[in-house]
Amino acid sequence: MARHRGKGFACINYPIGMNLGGDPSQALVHSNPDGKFMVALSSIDLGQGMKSVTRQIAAETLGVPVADVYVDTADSDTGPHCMGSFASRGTHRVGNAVIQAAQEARAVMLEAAAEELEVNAADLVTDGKGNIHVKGAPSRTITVAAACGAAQFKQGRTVSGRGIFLIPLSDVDPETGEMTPVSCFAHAALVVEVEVDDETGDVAVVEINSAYEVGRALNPRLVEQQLVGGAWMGMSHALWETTEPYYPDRSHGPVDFNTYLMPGPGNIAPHNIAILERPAPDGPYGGKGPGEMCANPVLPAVANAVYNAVGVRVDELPITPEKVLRGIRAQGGARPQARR
Amino acid sequence: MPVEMRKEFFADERDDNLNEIGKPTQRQDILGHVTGRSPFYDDHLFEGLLHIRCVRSPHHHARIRSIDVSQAERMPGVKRVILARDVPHNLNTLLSLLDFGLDDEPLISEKKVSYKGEPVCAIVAESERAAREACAKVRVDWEPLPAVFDVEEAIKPGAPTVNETYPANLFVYHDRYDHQKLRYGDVEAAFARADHVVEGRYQMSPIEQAPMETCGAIAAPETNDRFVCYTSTQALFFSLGTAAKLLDVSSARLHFIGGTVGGGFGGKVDSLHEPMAILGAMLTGRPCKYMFDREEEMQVGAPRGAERWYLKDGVTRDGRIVARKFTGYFDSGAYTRLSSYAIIKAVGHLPGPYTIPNVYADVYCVFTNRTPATAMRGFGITGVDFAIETHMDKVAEAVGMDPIELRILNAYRDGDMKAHRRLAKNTALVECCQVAAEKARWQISPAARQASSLTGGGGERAQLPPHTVTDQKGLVPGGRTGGYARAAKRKEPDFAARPAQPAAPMPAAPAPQRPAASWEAPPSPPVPPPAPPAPPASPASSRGPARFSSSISGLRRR
Amino acid sequence: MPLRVETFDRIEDAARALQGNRNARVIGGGTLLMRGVNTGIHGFDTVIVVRGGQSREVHSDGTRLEIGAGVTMAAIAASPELAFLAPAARVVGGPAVRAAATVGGNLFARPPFGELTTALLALGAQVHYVGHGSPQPIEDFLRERGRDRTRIVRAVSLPRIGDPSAFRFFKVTRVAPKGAAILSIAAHMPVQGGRVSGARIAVSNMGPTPLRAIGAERALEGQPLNDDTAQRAAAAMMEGLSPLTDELASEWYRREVAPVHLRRLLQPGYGR
Amino acid sequence: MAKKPIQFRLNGDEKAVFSAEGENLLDVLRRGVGDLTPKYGCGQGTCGACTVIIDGEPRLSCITLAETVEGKAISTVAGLADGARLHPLQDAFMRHFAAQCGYCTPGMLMAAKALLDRNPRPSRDDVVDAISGNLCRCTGYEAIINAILDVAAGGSQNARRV
Repeated sequence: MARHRGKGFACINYPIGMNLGGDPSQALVHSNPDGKFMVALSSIDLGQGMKSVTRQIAAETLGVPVADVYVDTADSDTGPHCMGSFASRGTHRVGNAVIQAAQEARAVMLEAAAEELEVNAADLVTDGKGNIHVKGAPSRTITVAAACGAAQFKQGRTVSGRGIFLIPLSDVDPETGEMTPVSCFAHAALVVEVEVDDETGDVAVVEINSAYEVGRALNPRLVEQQLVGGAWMGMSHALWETTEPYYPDRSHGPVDFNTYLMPGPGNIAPHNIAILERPAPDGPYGGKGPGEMCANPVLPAVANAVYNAVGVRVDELPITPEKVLRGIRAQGGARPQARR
Repeated sequence: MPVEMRKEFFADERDDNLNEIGKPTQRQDILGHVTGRSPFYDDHLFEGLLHIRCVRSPHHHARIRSIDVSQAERMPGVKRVILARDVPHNLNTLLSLLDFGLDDEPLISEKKVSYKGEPVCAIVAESERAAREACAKVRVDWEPLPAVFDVEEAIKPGAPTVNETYPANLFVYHDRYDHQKLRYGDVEAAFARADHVVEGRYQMSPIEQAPMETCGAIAAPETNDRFVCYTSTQALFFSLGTAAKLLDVSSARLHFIGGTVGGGFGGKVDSLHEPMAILGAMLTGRPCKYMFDREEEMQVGAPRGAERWYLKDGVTRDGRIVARKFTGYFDSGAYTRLSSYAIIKAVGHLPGPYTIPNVYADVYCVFTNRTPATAMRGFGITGVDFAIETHMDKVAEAVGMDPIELRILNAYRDGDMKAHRRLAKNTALVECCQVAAEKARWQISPAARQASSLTGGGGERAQLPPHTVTDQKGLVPGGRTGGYARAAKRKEPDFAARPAQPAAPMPAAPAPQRPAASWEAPPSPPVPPPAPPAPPASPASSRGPARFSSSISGLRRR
Repeated sequence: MPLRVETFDRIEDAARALQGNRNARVIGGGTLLMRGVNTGIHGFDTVIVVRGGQSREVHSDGTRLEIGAGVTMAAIAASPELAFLAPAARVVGGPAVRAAATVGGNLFARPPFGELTTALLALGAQVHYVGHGSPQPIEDFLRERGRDRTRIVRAVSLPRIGDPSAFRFFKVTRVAPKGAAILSIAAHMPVQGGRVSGARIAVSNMGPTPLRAIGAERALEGQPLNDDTAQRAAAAMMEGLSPLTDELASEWYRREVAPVHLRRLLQPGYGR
Repeated sequence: MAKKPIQFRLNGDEKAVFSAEGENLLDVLRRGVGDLTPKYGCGQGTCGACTVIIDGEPRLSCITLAETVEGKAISTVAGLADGARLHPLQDAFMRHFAAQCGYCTPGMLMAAKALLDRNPRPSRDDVVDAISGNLCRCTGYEAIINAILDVAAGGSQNARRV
């Protein structure tokens, strides 16, 4: 009996947003009279952090502290239309809609401040801490609260904004497949190290080293959540998961979590992540959606690592111990490939 | 899990001095999560809540001779039995909201079932237990039919028809072909010139999204003659629009509330629960909950469908891939849901993040007698990426190259022409390869280490192929007239109602050093697609009133 | 039929109720039975509850141990007296399942479950019923398990084992640390004068109940325990066994790897 | 189908409710008492989202017959915080970003509490075992393990950096 180590590599790119576009999202932003802001969306927070990332985007664009902004999702009576939370479109599409809405609200806020300070709105800047002042003259200042209060009670202005982001639908050519699928791509590359038991076909993931390019990590902790959890899911897809273990035979479909297999907390491996940021020209502050692409490279990297360890190519997912063992048997034993 | 921010890459393309962006701010919703108070859809209590359960097909494929609900109706606690005839507009396809594809799936089936678990009747009862017990008393007279489970078997002549809307078990693209094509250059000529040809077959398994919260919705009559619906949907207005259409009710009478969802991963877009719960509320006047239990979530709820891919690469001795050919089969299960769209996305993704001068693909959306497939994290891409990246290793072996160096050599770079005929920009594959290799202590050559996404692209690599071979393979007879489909009414896209093209979207963020926002411009000159004759304007459709994109018809037409 | 729940203060009354109703089931910790109750697909119409649960007592008379049917997996795993059984009790579900799951319930667990029962089979346990009658060897109990449902199990008893290291247990799972079993193996190999005497090896998921691996037992009997005899026992293991095909593994896979795991379990260095 | 009265203590308060025939504790807590913190994830005892603590032991409320908790003491996440002050586990889950969708979090917290109540200085393996019956589809578990270890260490020495 022997356990064999192997390393496998894979790299991918991933299209951000619904393919071909045609998937609008809207946002509404308004302030209370004391300069605290609400963002209304109909987008969904599934755990990916939609409320949180749009909150940061709104605060950044408005020029106010994040604590002064709250995001409300998702009520069809108050939140304007959004296509939904899928296709890695949330950050990109909704984020852009929030920027547009926040820019509009910010412009009103600055006009209100300008009127109070008796200056030109174009000369005003925000300090991100709740103050607005004249560029180059920090002493000529007014708080966001005072500006918004003045707008509401003295000037009769609505410190609010509407935003929409739409990439118009692209056609697909039936003959050649010519199309404009999306406007930006995220990237990833990773190395998976596995250990394969050549008598049972068991595969254990030992370590993952990865590099993910996400445009901009709008919130590094939320990005990390996606990348760590996504890689776990990729590992799960590679080695464990199936609703039809004998596909295309339809029998023995799992109906519970005892038989629908996913790696448990005892199966996880250290995952060392590097985050690269090449801002997307049309992404909100350059951000691309990291939520989907993070799982994809793990599947082939595991397959390649298994091959590197024992010389067996399993081209059908999931790479179960049975498939690995059959491969080892078919070639008369493990055939470890070049160490890397 | 140490995370390092590699700020040295692309530093001159970023302004890192922002107030809130880039900060590790706590999640807005975290306090609710750790106190258990985050309001998921099922955390809304209603007095007098009724529960809906469905009677489901035990067969993979069967005709329904009759349904006898008399015993079930008399069971204690049963308030209402819902059959197909109770659904006002009982045929839908999810992407009809984008005007893509034909309505092919009932909410409750009446004549035939095409997958195990397909609902044929719903029971509304005072408790979940009462609904379950009544379901067991519904007597269905089934006539089992031959079933087909393998994608390549399903498209052979003589295979049982799974989906009556698409009798050949293939979705029809552009009213013209039984698959989606990608044609770029001349792969056969390139194979003939290549030093090695590497072939492979890859199979992706069906996978359950497995959110910890199962799919569900609670609907209740609301004041003002409306219905409120608390839902686990991933797409609030998608579900609202689908409900409005199936129930033939104004979208203004529906008030959807959601947004806090216990995981989705693509499994909560199918909008099966919202219309059923609202229908229950309409028929009983009481709040109704319809949710999948875990067994339904796993075997009735749509998975990420299986995919089968055949790949063939032509490669030169020095590792340059000169041609790549794909044949792909998406197992859509019994109905279309989103598989047709996943294929368009996959085709737009081919041949992966590499610059290859000749690319060809035929990708088929196949109907089989299994649970319909839908979206999942990595939708349309995960399966083919598995195929591509496993195949890349085989190519590396064939030419005796290090697998990472092979990728870097073939990686797409800024300015390269892609197979979907748009120029690449904002690429970063090379850098990701380099950093991953470095972190894993995987030695690569100095040339590979020095490569960059910013250089080496464009120029000749920006050119379209001098000649692209096209063909009429898979032409659907009578496609233009709708003869391919047995749908009673074919709806031509309503060009007259097409909205004006919106203005270019606004620049995204006020970062001064960023180039002006734009997406990929088509190259010039593009390969002219054959111009279809202008369709006749058609009268208003028979669809429900809630269509948000009245005629975004590009997908169907051309 | 709508479900009924009948609660009794005295187990004897519960036993009488069970005897009078073939469609009744006694609930232990509920970890197996409640799934059926929840879905309404149960094949029974009455759930019998013994108030306060069944006996949670462990008795020892020097030669035999008696474990009450209500003793939980968590209690076994925590008991110094039952330490030799802990490797089987610890791998039944996660902590919340182990806190509920009982010895009595585990005896009725269907594949792929029933680790403790597999261990009890290797240890030659006897099954004791409430009220009348003599205890039944666990083999007989398992053979009749699906048919005779009219008696309540009160306890199981087993001979005290002289050398705890003579008992070894291993569960093969794909999910760690809690996963359903590909198979589990329990081996009791008392050694006298350097040779195995009275070997009992039980394995799960090779049929509708845990079964003894007679071929392996025979190969070990009277032999010293070493790599060579472990190998031979492994080679003879599958005699008479018919592995199951299920969601977790195919018949082929179980047949191929069961001997590998048995050999590893029997090898002198196991666990070290 | 007569309903049966049951009494138990929930987070220190006496509760008396009627349960329907065969009703499980999860439904009684959620619908009967209005404690919505335990979640339905499977109804099969296989996911842990409904984990509560009964008389000091972690239990799955979806496979606990309601009438068997008569007279027992039940704890849920609703009683975890001390007034407005969060329990150290809640605080650690926040600091470690150990929740994403938040649906498994209540069960996960109760499983962790049951561990720390009887073993205040668990090893990483102990923590892994303690949450082994609680599935999370979002995080990949690492942040959760680290959050629990962080509390066990009374600080952050024992936790891996996340």
